[in-house]
Amino acid sequence: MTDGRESRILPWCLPLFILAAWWAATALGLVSEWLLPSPVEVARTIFTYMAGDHGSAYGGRFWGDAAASLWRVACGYTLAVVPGLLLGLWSGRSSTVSRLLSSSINGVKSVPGISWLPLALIWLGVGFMTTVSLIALAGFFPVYFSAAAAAASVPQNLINAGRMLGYSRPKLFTGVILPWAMPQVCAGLRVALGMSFAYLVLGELTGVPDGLGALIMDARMNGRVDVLLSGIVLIAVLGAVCDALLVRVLSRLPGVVR
Amino acid sequence: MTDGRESRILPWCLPLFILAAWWAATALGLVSEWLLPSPVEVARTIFTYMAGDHGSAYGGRFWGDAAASLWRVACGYTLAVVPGLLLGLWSGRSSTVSRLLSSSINGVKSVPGISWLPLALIWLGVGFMTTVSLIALAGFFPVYFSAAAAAASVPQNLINAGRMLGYSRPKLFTGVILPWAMPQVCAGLRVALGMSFAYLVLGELTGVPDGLGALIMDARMNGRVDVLLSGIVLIAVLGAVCDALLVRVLSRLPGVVR
Amino acid sequence: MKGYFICQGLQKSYGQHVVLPGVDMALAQGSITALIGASGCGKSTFLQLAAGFIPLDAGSMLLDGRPCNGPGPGRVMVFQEDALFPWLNVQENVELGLKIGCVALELRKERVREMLALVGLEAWEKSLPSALSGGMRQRVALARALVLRPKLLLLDEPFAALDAITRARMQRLLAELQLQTGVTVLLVTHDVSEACLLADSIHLMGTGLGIVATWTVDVPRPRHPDNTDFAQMKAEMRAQLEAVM
Amino acid sequence: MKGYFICQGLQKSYGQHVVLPGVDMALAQGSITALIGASGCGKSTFLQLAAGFIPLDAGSMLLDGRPCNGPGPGRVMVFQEDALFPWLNVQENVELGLKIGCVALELRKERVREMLALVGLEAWEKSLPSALSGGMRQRVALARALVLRPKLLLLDEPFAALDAITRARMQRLLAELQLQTGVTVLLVTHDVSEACLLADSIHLMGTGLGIVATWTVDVPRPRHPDNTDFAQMKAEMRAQLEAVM
Amino acid sequence: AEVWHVGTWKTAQTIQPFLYEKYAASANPGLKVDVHPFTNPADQKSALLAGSLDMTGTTLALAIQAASRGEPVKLVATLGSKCSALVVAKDGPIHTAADLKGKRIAYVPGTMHEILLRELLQREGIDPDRDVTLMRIDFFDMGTALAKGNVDAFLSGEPFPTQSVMQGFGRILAYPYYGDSIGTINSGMLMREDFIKEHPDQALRMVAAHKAATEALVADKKLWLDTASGLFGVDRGLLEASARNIELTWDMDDAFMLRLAALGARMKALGIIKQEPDYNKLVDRTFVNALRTDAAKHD
Ligand SMILES: Nc1ncnc2c1ncn2[C@@H]1O[C@H](COP(=O)(O)OP(=O)(O)OP(=O)(O)O)[C@@H](O)[C@H]1O
Ligand SMILES: Nc1ncnc2c1ncn2[C@@H]1O[C@H](COP(=O)(O)OP(=O)(O)OP(=O)(O)O)[C@@H](O)[C@H]1O
Ligand SMILES: [Mg+2]
Ligand SMILES: [Mg+2]
Repeated sequence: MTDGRESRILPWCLPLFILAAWWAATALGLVSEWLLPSPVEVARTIFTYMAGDHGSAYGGRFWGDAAASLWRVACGYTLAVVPGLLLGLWSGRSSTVSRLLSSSINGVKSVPGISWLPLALIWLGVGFMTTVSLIALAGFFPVYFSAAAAAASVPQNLINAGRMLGYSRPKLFTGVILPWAMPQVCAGLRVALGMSFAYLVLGELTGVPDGLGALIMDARMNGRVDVLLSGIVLIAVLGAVCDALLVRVLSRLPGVVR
Repeated sequence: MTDGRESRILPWCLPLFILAAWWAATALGLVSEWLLPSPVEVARTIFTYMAGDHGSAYGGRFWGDAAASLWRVACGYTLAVVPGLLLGLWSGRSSTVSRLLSSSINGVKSVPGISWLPLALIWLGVGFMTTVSLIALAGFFPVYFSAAAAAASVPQNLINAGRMLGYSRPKLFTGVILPWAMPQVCAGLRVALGMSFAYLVLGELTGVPDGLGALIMDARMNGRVDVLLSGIVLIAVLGAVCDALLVRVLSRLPGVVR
Repeated sequence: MKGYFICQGLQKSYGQHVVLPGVDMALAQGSITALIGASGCGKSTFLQLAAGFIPLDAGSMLLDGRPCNGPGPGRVMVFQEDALFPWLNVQENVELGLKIGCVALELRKERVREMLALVGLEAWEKSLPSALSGGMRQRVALARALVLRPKLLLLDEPFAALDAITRARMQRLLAELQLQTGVTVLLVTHDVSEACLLADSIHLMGTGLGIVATWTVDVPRPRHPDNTDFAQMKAEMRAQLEAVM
Repeated sequence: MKGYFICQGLQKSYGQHVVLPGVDMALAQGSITALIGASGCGKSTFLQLAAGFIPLDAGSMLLDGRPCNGPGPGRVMVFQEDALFPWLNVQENVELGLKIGCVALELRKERVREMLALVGLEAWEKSLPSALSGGMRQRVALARALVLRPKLLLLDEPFAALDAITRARMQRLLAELQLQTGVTVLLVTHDVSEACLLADSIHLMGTGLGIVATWTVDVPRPRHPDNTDFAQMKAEMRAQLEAVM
Repeated sequence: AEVWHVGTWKTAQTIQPFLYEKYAASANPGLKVDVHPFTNPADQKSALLAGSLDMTGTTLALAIQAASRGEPVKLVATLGSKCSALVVAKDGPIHTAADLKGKRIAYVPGTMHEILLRELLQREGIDPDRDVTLMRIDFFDMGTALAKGNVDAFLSGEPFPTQSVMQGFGRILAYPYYGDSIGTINSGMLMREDFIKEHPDQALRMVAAHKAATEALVADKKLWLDTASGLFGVDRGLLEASARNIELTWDMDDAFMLRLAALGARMKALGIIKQEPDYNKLVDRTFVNALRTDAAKHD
């Protein structure tokens, strides 16, 4: 009993301690407001940003920004997942495909994502396209590698069992390989979603008027540390919520619960 | 035999094809020079950058840039690895520590790395400190999670065997838990190194006079797409070389080869 | 040769390494045949050839008088590790082959229920394989094979992973099911007691040599594991096994 | 009670679930004692108590007249899965216990070499466990245990994962080693034949009941697995096992 | 030996810090100047306050913004003036400022160009936050964005407006400066309050170097353009063409003070700052005054 309670309290100790230290540091004037605004100030900014009226600088912008960001993430994520899944499963089952792709994909993978930004700006222009392609690029790799590894790991006996029960070769893909790969693919999909949010901010670094990444960059250029911190908190929360939703959706797919 | 040769040739087909297409597109004037310079041009730029004399704009800058970047990566990586390893192994073996840290670490993890950049600029200024802390932050998570997972997965029988053979509790850590965790920790270390290079570019985005990330920013500012591409190629190569070196070093550590 | 399932001159090599040099075997309809042999001698390879999972280098196979190639629902296999689909529940696993074979819904539900009753798992229809014990999973695998009413049942060390008591129960179950369905069974095992307990005839395979010895067991079933008639035969088999190793 | 290793009233529960209700056992010096019982009856738990890996709820243990608690090199265990350190080679694995025990370099090299010769692995000194077969790994685990010259050797189904032939070899090896070193052995197994083949006395454990029956085997060693003297005893054991399941 | 950390942009109009080492070497033996390149004034100010920089170029608009928030910064010299231009697509539909309504315009927050853009739009009766879409784009990406049609107009500093004209996709719609009240003032040099307090001597030498570099470049236009083209790898012809719209400065006279105050008043009217700062506190003229009288004495 006590153990159960302890296990519920413990995880909150450190965050609460940090929050208290933060609050104390600002309340006692140990750090100046423009370096680190007080938690109360940040909370107020978040409130204004979410529920304030449209008169003030950031008032009520949240819903529009969140919608814009989520739409970009959704598009980029889809563009990452579909080819990542198809190519991954395919190269997991065919050593020709896997050899054909390996060096190219590993080469592209070892380029730090952010250095694509300037190229994307030149080739695709600023805004939606660039953001979406950066997200797609970043999300592709976890999906591809997890799908390839999973597809390559299907036990030969399961394949044999499928053939014995009458599956044709194409049907083996949907009947045996895909369901087998699901748990690992799901893990890859979650990692890819995290990546998508990371690259969202990158894609919104420049040339988009709305979105949470744009908020953070606006705050950076206007020196509003409270807005900056609000943006960070909100994007982390949004990312966590999306992850939770993804987990829920994935857990309903056939093949995940075993 | 033929299969062996094929397997050596196949991985190069796609890259060579892309290179050829790139070359053809520029040679035939299908894309303008300022959108995509020819591969020959890029190769020449790389050569100038590496071996050119110091008179020209980028001539011979490579070695200084690479040294600066590598030093930053080395420092940040060390700062990521040491606490990541210690905290990870500890929280893998103690549910109290793991519970204490879990919510904080997951919270920080769900903040996209790049949104720390403006905060780091404000708190730490530009250059070394910011770059190093971004790298350290990014590299921490893969090391921490892999170490924690590995330490938590030590089979009880191995622990029992260690105790039976006479290990004291502290000695169990270095004698059983750490060697057991090595392969997974190595995987984490490699992921962390990749992350480090990605965040290197981020840290050198602004206010840094040298480094490969700074080169990319300079190129961007001056619209030199050839320099941009050179920078991307070189940073990918540098990352791959460091990864190969890391793999070599790690493969000599006790506990890795099994 | 005479028999229900006939192999003639089955050859299989991996690269330079000859696993089966040309194996002949004939199984009588409704019999249980055991195949024993040292680890790595080619028992599984033989079974996979028979099931059509890997192509023959040379030789021919006849099932019920007709040549057979490639996998098909006439010959089904139960693997050493169960090879159930972990994402399908017991009922779905057993049903899958019928579904692929386009058996009508009503009929296949009926047959699945029947078969699950036979292996004593009516109550576990909706469970996933992960919720079952090793022995229960093996029974599901058996049910999945038998529900297809195969002509030939191929068993690859199906009880090796089980503890002694569950193993004895499964052996009894196999004998009963064989009696009820009259299926022809080829059983690979490394346990000479198991072979004596279940089989009508026993073939011993030597590494790279094919079948090197054959015994016929005439004891009526149900047999008892400690039946003294077996002692002599077992000793012979053990000696032969050591000899060809 | 008399004996070399004596347990009195060993009790162990997990939460509400009583695994061992109070077990008494006495092992004669230099004897092999087998412990059989259904899966989950508490055999491994008993062995882990004896090895000192988990704390007692109640009861006491005497080894060679002295009470013992916690793990120590006097009582060593060979686990069902080998539990070798995969990052150490054969020689290092066997040497580790002596190294921790601060045995001088010369002496311990000597003893390791001797022990590896005894289990027939001199040629594999430098191999990692991953390069060995299951039977070879089990032999290393045995060597690692015996090199410490323990007073009590605890074996937890050490041969369950092996195929029949390797298993028979390992059983013979154990009997030989026991003869040479005179160690006192407690062997957990679920195979009644194995118990008859190796043990001087056999205890049967019932789930939640502790020891429910004991047999003494007076047949001189080396024994033969199909020895007809055992048939009666085995039948009794099987009946008892079914009864308490 | 001393090391100065100075921040600036890599553009011709903000080139002086790159030449400090050359022109201050005689007065500061063994001097090393670390020049940190930036792309926006906010990062420069962050770096200055965090202590990475001793002095940094900044826009006057950002200096006023920072001071109005009470951040401890001091303007110690000017850096340049003019250099803004409003560019639209060459064959596009925008012919007067009024046509900008409903269009997408690229800008960099915290620059003078932003203030000028807001002022221009307001004069045309266009609400900058509602009637147009302001897109935050780094100034060196603006040309590409315009050429690709991602934006309809941009307001930035040279040489990018000239470049877009020379490359054939842009057209200069206006050089949107204020009238006499504010004039063409654009950028200045910023220091931390505590740095000046602790190192008044070094601060003076830094401003002196700034003055020396500025005067040398103003006196010799060829030297200026050659240096800029060599340092930044920019086409010489382009620099020459854009040089008309650039002025390098260092001094802060009384007229400058009035213009700065006028700028601050406009910024408040535009809603960019909540309250005007104390300009006498923001601007520290002791160094320029000392250097000016110095020069007078020598004359
Ligand atoms: N795909 C393969 N490629 C190459 N060699 C193979 C392949 N499959 C099996 N072999 C070889 O064929 C031989 C026979 O293997 P097989 O699996 O049939 O043995 P087995 O009699 O079933 O042994 P066990 O009792 O251990 O299951 C072995 O030497 C093995 O190494
Ligand atoms: N750490 C534990 N926590 C809770 N219950 C446990 C734990 N370890 C064992 N048990 C329970 O104790 C009982 C006995 O387990 P034990 O492993 O001793 O059985 P066993 O006789 O060795 O079985 P097997 O033959 O399958 O190895 C089982 O019911 C098991 O569920
Ligand atoms: Mg086999
Ligand atoms: Mg057990």
